[in-house]
Amino acid sequence: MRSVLIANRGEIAVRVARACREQGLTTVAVYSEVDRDAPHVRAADRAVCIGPAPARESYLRTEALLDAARTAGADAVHPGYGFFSENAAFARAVQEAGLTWIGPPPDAIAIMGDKLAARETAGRAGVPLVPGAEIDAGNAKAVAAKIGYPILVKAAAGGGGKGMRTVASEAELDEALAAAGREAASAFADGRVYLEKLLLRPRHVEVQVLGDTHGTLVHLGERECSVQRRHQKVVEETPCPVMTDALRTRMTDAALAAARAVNYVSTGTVEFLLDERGEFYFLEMNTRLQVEHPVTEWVTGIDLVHAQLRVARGEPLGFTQKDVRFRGHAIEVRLCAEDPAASFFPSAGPIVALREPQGPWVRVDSGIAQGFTVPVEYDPLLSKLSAWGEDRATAARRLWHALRDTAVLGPTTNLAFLQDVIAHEAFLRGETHTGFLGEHFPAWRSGDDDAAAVAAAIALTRPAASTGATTTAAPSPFETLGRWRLA
Amino acid sequence: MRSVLIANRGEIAVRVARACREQGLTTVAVYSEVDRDAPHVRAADRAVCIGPAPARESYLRTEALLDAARTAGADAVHPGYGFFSENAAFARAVQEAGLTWIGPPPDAIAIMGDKLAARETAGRAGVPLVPGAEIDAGNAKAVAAKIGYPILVKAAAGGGGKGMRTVASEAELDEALAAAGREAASAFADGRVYLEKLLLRPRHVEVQVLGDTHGTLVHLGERECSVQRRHQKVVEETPCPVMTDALRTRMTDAALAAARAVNYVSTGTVEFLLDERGEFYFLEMNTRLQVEHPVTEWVTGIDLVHAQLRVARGEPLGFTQKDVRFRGHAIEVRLCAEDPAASFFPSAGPIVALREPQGPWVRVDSGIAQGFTVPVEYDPLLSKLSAWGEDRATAARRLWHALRDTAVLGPTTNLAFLQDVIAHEAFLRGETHTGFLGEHFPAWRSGDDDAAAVAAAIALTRPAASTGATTTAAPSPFETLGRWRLA
Amino acid sequence: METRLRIGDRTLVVTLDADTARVDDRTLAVVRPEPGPVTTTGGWTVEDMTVTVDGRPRRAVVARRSDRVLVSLDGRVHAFALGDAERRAAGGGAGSGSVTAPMPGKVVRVLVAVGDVVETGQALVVLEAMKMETTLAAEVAGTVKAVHAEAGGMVDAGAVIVEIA
Amino acid sequence: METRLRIGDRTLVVTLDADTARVDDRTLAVVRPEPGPVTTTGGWTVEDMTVTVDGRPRRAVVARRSDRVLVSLDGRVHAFALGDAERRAAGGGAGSGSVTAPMPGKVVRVLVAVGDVVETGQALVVLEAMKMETTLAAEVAGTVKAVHAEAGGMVDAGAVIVEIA
Repeated sequence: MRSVLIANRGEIAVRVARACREQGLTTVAVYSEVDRDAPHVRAADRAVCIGPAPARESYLRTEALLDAARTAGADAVHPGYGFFSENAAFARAVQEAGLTWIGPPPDAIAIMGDKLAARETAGRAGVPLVPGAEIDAGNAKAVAAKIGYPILVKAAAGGGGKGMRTVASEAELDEALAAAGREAASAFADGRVYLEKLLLRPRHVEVQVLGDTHGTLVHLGERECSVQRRHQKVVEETPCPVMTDALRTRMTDAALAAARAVNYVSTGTVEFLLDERGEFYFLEMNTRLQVEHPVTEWVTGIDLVHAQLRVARGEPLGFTQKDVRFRGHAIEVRLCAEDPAASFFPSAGPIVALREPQGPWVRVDSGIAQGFTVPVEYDPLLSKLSAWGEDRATAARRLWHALRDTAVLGPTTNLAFLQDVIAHEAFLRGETHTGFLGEHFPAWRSGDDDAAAVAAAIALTRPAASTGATTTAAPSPFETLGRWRLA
Repeated sequence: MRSVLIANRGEIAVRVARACREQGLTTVAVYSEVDRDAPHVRAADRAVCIGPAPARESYLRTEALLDAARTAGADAVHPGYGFFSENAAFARAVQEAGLTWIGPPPDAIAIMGDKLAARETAGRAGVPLVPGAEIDAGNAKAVAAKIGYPILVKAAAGGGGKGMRTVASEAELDEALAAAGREAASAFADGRVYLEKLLLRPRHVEVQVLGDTHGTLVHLGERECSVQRRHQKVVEETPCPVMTDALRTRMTDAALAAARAVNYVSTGTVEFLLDERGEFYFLEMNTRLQVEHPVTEWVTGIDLVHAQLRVARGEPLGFTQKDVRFRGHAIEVRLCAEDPAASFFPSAGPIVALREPQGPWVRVDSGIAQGFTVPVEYDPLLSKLSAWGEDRATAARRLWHALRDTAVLGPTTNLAFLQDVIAHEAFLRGETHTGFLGEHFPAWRSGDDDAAAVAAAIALTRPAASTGATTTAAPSPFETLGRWRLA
Repeated sequence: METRLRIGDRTLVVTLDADTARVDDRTLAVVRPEPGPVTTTGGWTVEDMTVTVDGRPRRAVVARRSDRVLVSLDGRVHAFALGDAERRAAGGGAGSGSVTAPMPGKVVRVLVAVGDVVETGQALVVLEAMKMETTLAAEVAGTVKAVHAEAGGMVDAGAVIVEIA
Repeated sequence: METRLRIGDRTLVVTLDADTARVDDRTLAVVRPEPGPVTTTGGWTVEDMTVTVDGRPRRAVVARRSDRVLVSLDGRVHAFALGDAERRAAGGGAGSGSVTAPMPGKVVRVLVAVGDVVETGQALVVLEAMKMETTLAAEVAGTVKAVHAEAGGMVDAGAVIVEIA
């Protein structure tokens, strides 16, 4: 393995490129026409344009990706997350092209990628399941009634909250089925959906597993990702604030059993819902690197992408379960181009200004740069900000300050919302569940009148002397404000 | 303790401000007239101008600092490193003004700050000493002859390589004594010097200690800082590549004995020279936070500034020696405004462009910003870049790539030199000693003709279309290059 | 001189003097910043400024365009518009009968037709943007006068999609 | 068009064409970058550019002033000057009898006087800058014709301190 094609974009493509170069591997970026100037292109040694902006015409075109690998001389493919990362057919196509697939075995992807087969497999391995069932044309209402409302409509091929809908009563079922099906078809080219019982106030807790091709399979502890909006994770952390040693043993045992049931290799995540009584239920297994992997890296000191590369080369992990040690607490937030004060409507357009935080135990996984135009075609995730601390309170405070040091001008982002979420007293008490945002932030506003007044004063203030910058444009009202005029 | 005045500038003042705010403390920055726009001013909640550029008229004026504390309502003072950090009189003045001194007891500073008293104290505590002696007017040659050349002239009040000179033979002694005395007088207001035997090819290895006011005193392992130029550390790492468990036990025991001999509290560093036979000798004790403290923070997960604040408030450390665990390897380099191709002559002036690296396990402690003018009056240290890895090779490669991601345009820096140092095969083999740079980099040049050709092509290339930026200045030759002219 | 700045649905009246700023009835002491690097990108001019307000240095990133200013302060963005421009921009905003696309996207479904009587909050159009479906709802009750979208089509940001009167 | 760029003591002859650059006798394929943000600071114009050279995207930060260009590429700065400007700047450089202060500093000691005969490498003046003492040495052998510094005084960057002929 000498050259890795990274079949992705944004922050994860940058992060994978960094790991590759640290192992002496050259990297090949692929990009659509709107991503020509994207940071992930700059992070690579080679870059190949694979098509127009829509993902189906670029990042989701198998032939274009394999052609790019051939053209640029790549001998391995890393899928990142999203796009083709959980597509068994793509993984097989990569292998059939004679390239190394940096990920789990295609068969494991196929089984766990079909949510129904995954439930069955996990169930057979003794992992507790949420009550739920398949549906076919016509029996949805009957099945839903049997499970009992509220229920969840989920995409059979899904993940990441796409193609998922909550249904409180039968009246909402038809529209939810249609919407979830459409989203699933668009995101995964597979519109099948199924139903699941909706648990009340559960926590989303997941276990990171990592295996090599020599029979070693370990867990790297859990992550709690309960703070979600429409099944999109917003805040992730490890450890789970209510975790006990006994519960962790049971949950990680269950995760390893599920992974072993599909002969798992590479990085994977087994997701559970944890209810208020301490019972947990299998949700799904993500057969890829997870967006939120940095928090696990913070507390374990294990570089998950380095590990993926080693495993893909056929090397042993080099450590066993007893070598895995956990230290402190880490929290991550997802900075997205969306307006939390307007139903989280996605935003896009040029990044006019970007200031990213730095300092001890603060990590930025960024997929944007000043001057880059956030395209409308992809996920609104701009970057991930994470912080580590000796304890949860320190990590939360550190991350909060790092967010306050951040500036993104251009697209509207959830930056201020994220600050308010991780500073909320219920969050600081660790009282998180999947309905956390709906309960505590039903209608968020960035409501700081004092700051707005200060900002208004700053908006009209110009530096004391000329900056040497002039423009040929007609003077704007901000340049002709009486004595504040630019000298 | 509610508000901390940070009696320093540059990256360390920024780093201390971050730790303070994470503990809910407000911060007061002080600045000289040329530092008005410095990052450390922006990092604080309040800022007070304390005088003109020369340090003696600003950062080294006790009354100005205490006035600033009073004016801004600070009830504690953190000295950073350098300036007043090892000045017992200043520490006492802070305490007498009713403020909390965030540092070791003034008596410990006084004893360890006098290198002769420090040698005596360490010797009595059973710590091995380098052969050396005091001198007075007239007996220098005799004393030097008795110790045997080569010798080292050192400032009695010194630290950080200032007021220090190597003397190979008697012919050089007079000039070295004069130069060292002048530098010492200028830096520490105390021109006394003494002589020490110069060991051959020793490693500089130091032990971090940390104590509270409740009798707990622990070590946080060692750091190796052998890669030095004129006794200024350039690269620092932990662990020391040749450290063994037995040696670490002996060395840390010695360090704790030296610290205990002066009833040490807060952070301190006991420096040793380690010779090729594995024998080590006491060099000095630095009674402050060390520049290179981040590498210790990387491997121990202990925030040294947070610990200083807690200890200063009278709180117990909350952990003991057995709780201190070491993980992986960390390396730090010091980015300085100096020209390694021209005798490391210091550089200064405006930072025209600055791009700092980010990513997993990379840390930047920066004291500069684009547009800030590096003053000629202070240390050339601009920022510190450090990286952690599971092992030394990973840390070194990660840091090397981080340095390649960095851009500083304006003052000449040692950035490229640092890359070449940590990529040198002798460094990668861990074969470091205090003469490393003299041996391997006697006359460094950034000699990459291929890169220069590419850079030349880029220098004349302009973007494909107008950038929207225009200036009123006459067109420069770069704007009138035929078809490459800016549209 | 008095300037009216609109932010969201509020208007702030700001008067700047040599060393003070009055914002509505609050007076702030302001120390003007030193000039720093100025970045121009896509019609915007961006400055990092440290403005001392009431004795406290405030670090802000300020982006200006002809009729708008964005101020990032302590991790929050304050988006200001000068009077008229904002009123124009807000024409399709809160409480309006003109329902506009907040960003470019694909029309997934149109749920109403010309002549339909709609209630406030009623779903009108389903848009897909950045892989997420979002429903545009009526902000006023009334009768649909025009529909400028069809399923499968694309709409630009700010385009009026449905008109209600 | 041919441009001569001086870097250190070398001169590179660069010829740019629509999609190639010849540097001395080497030909590079160059894909011009998209325009990005432009920052102006203290007379410099700064651009982040991704220039594809021989198929490889190279990320550079380029700062331009009237007669100079600084290019940061892979963590190394290449400082170019256009012919004449560089020759002027280099007047007191390598092998010259005019010894100049490389940066502003304080004169600690003057070790020679007018009329002294000096050898190449002989110490002439001790300067203190950024807390460090540095010795300026003769780059040529000869006789000291003038000394423009005195102990305790300040010198500016580029100021001629000692002249040797």
